[in-house]
Amino acid sequence: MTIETGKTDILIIGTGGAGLFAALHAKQANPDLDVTLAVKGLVGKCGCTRMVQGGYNVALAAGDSVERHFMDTIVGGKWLPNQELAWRLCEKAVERVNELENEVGCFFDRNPDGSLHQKAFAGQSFDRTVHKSDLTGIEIINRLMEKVWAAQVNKLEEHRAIRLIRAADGSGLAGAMLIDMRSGCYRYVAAKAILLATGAGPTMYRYHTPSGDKTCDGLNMALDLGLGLRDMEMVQFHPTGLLGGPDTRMTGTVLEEGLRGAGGHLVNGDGERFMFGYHEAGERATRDIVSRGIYQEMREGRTTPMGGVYISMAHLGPDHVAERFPGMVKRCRDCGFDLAGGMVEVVPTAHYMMGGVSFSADTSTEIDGLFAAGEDCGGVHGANRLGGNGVANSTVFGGIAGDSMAAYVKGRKTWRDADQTEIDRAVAESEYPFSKPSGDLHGLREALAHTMWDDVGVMRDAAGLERGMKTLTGYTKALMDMGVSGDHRAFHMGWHEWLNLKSLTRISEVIALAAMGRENSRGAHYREDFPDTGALEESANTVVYAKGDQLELHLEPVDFSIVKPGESLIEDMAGMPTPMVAGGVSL
Amino acid sequence: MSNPMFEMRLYLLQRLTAILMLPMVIGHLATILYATRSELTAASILERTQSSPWLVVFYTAFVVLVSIHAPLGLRKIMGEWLRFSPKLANRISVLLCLGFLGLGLRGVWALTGAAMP
Amino acid sequence: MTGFRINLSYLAFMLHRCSGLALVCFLPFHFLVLGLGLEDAAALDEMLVFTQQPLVKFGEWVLVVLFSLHLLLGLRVLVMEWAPWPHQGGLRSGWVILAGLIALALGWLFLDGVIS
Amino acid sequence: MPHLTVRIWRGADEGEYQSFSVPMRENQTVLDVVSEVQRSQDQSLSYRFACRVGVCGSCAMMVNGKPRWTCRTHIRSLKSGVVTIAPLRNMPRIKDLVTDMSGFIDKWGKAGNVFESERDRRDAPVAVDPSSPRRKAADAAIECINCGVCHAACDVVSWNDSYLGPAALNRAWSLVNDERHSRKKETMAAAMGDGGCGNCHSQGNCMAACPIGLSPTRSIAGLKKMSLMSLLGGSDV
Ligand SMILES: Cc1cc2nc3c(=O)[nH]c(=O)nc-3n(C[C@H](O)[C@H](O)[C@H](O)COP(=O)(O)OP(=O)(O)OC[C@H]3O[C@@H](n4cnc5c(N)ncnc54)[C@H](O)[C@@H]3O)c2cc1C
Ligand code: HEM
Ligand code: SF4
Ligand code: F3S
Ligand code: FES
Repeated sequence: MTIETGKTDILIIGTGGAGLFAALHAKQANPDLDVTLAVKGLVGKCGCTRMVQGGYNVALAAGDSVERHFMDTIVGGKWLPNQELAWRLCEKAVERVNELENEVGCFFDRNPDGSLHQKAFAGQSFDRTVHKSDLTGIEIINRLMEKVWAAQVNKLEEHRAIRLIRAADGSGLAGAMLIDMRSGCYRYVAAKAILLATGAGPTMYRYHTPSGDKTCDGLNMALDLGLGLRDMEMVQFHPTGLLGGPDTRMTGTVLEEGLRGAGGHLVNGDGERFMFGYHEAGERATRDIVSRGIYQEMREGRTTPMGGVYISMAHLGPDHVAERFPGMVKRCRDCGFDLAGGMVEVVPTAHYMMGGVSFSADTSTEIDGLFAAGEDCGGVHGANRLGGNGVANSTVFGGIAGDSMAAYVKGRKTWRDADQTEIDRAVAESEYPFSKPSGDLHGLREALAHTMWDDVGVMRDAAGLERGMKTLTGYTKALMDMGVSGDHRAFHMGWHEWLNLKSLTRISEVIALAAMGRENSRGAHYREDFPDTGALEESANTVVYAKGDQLELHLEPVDFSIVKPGESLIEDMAGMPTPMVAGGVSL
Repeated sequence: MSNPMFEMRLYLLQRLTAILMLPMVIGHLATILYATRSELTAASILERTQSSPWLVVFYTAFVVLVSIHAPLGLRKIMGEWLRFSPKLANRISVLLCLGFLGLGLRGVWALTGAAMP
Repeated sequence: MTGFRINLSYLAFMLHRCSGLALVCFLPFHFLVLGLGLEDAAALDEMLVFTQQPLVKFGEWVLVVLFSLHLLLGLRVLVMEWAPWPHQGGLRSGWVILAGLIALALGWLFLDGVIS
Repeated sequence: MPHLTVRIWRGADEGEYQSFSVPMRENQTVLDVVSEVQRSQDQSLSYRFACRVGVCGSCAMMVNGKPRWTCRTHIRSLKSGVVTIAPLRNMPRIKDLVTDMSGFIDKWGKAGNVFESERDRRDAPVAVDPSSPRRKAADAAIECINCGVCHAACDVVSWNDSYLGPAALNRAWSLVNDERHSRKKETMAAAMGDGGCGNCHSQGNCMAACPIGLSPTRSIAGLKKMSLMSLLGGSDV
């Protein structure tokens, strides 16, 4: 197997908001730096930052404050966030949004007086979500792409990172192994600093929202390095994913939360509105509550023909709906559904992973030379991510990562020597599927998706989790008995799906293990056998490590470094919806 | 091109000539349609055309405009459909322009020569 | 015109370009014929007799139609380029049909004049 | 179950169509059909997608001779029992349905599409009247997902290698209408240069094909007018 090699000062893996911002900042800090982007798809045209609809949380307006944003984040995260990280998020978001507007060129929506328009988002005590209509991510990523192209950054497009390579002398990270997907060749890139920004993504669930290129590869690589993954049981479900049937990729894609905020009804298979049976706010309750309500209806069999529930908007007047939600109506129409005038089938859908790699506020990790930012990281959101805090997270910490890496490589003249056995191992592990008879990868992926949905999904209990864990171990074995067809490597999608499954099955086990470890219910994690929150003062984070083939779970107490349960930095209630829009308009 | 705006200027020149030709061509069309309804002989044409110095101006302008407009159009077509290099297309266009000018002015002279002082 | 080219604006472009091309081909002959008058009026007369032939008449008819078409479609392009757009979808597709109809009408006027 | 015949381009520049038979389903997009073939009939079939909901612009292909975003094109809407799928036009082919979009993206940059302003991250955003004509003009063009569908639909792009194309020029139009942008002159210079707006013959294919319903034709017309103004010296650009 020939391995192409290359060298760069800074290697950034992933080109979502985190990756692109890091590249930009590194180049700004020192234009002479050699910065390389490696990405599974095309630069900026993959990942989830582009898919952001709702917008970007930032305390800009008079009356709002960083303290308020911070308290909403802590209360929303059920006291599990790392407070230093959460503070950094809220504080830096202000600068970042100004940077996006003034330097990057995002043209956010305005109030009549010319200032940035900020809308209401669920679970927040202030209208603070900056947006560009309901396609905020496209604006952010397109403008970032333009800047990054102009900034003389090397691009390794359609390059999949498969392993982070340690230095031979154990002093830190030496580089990364990639597969050039177009040619099928292996490429080793030596780098003085590497950013992990692959955006995690809960795509192992039967219904999921993220982009198809996201398959938890980054988390898997971090585990291989011995890093801990924290809060992995925290998988956020969005209540209204489109349901189009089992064999269409449109299934699981998000129908915006604003539909419920605007007064949309959720109706079960028996034709009843059911949400008031679960919560007094009805359809306008928060994401986790509505998701559980729908899930319960589904479990009890009151489903639509395809097995979900209906969202119904028609009573608001089809014309009005079409005018207010043109994007959603057109999207549904393209897929064959009439959102404005009819009923559209929906299901809860896995949306975001709050958990991930443990990292510091300067984005460094425990491994010298490795930095991490964005959805790959855990700790910022705790048990729940507020709508609008996701893209803030990736852009804030992505930018910080660029600054930190530029500072880190300064004065480092040489590259670390790679541990050759690690490189060999990366190749051997990737070549493995060609040594096995080709198998039904899609069948395995479907089975995985069902198991995660049924046993490690919206509602969990010990029996289900145990069953799930057992099944998942079986899938890992099944995958190793299964290969891919053919002998060529160039743009072989089957091969990449095999590699995707390898990451997904392993991270699924991590989620299941963390979920078993958390014996209380917080935010996105709901244990039917432990429905209580537990004592907030005794809050702990789950952290999972890989020791050889085994996964190990640790519980680490939360450090309430800024504010303790029962205290607050603001006068009134944090985490409460603004009175104007109960339930908010959000994503 | 030495001047980065070269392409744009030619583009505008083509539009400008088109706009200027517009009323002329409408007049010309009207004349054709009128002519089909009357007996035409060389003598009658010449008689009419040679009686007005304004027509000299009119036809000269038209010939100049169309000699600019048409080769500019052809220049694009040569580039796009025949994939001629810009240089080649430019040269041929200039030749065409000169050719049209020569032939056209000769025709104008023939039609209106008597009106000239 | 396959697939993606099926729209009136593209048709207009093609008609405009082809009519322009045809006109250009005709232009030198037109100038030459006019130039004949310089040598002697008799040659011009001969030419005019020649133009009474049906085939030539047909050719002239084609030219009149193409001429009108080029003019009208050119006008459309100018309007699209220089006049404000009323709304997002201002391809002036209706103009294309109208231009075709007017060109044919003028062609009919011409034929009518010739035949009578 | 009724079946659908799909003919899919295999290979790169050299290659041929290969036929597959795929079960017809109630809800099925072109992307679903391609995925199904890849998953259950030929693992090595190459295609590209990411978001699957029409925001990333990486799934465009020629479908029955038309450039389209495949993730949002319902099979039913094609009204055709045989579906022919080929890689996107006007882009170099890599393998099967995958094209190299880098040239398209490079042109985006060549059109001067990089925002600059006098402010930086320490300043508050510029106050912009949302109802001003310029903001509205910028807004009308801004939601492009750079899918390349218009680029593929434009014949001038295939005839003239230097033509920047509808998507790049459409973005330039939103930039020159962005009152915060301080390098409008540079953006205009690119839009008026050799590969610029003067090459557009208003074919309108771009506009007819744009899945978002943007109007590059209109944007380019705007640039043409602005070019005239700036050459006459009367423009505020
Ligand atoms: C539909 C949807 C709507 C959302 N709406 C909002 C919202 O309104 N507000 C909000 O705040 N948040 C929202 N989010 C969440 C938000 O999008 C994410 O939190 C955030 O954008 C993640 O950014 P990132 O840079 O970490 O990762 P991403 O933007 O996801 O980028 C990950 C990158 O890594 C690449 N990659 C993955 N694996 C590899 C590999 N092995 N090798 C190389 N590259 C790899 C991917 O191709 C991609 O380029 C939404 C998410 C979705 C899915
Ligand atoms: C009033 C009369 C005319 C008008 C309004 C007019 C208008 C135009 C316009 C606007 C174009 C540019 C089209 C484009 O770039 O897409 C054009 C192109 C052209 N014109 Fe004319 N024109 C007129 C008369 C003529 C005449 C008399 C001739 C030839 C004898 C002619 C030949 C051409 C040619 C060959 C082209 C190039 C076509 C192309 O690039 O598609 N035009 N015309
Ligand atoms: S203008 Fe439309 S068709 Fe062209 S790239 Fe943008 S979104 Fe795609
Ligand atoms: S298709 Fe091409 S020619 Fe102009 S109007 Fe669109 S860019
Ligand atoms: S997959 Fe993203 S636009 Fe189609």
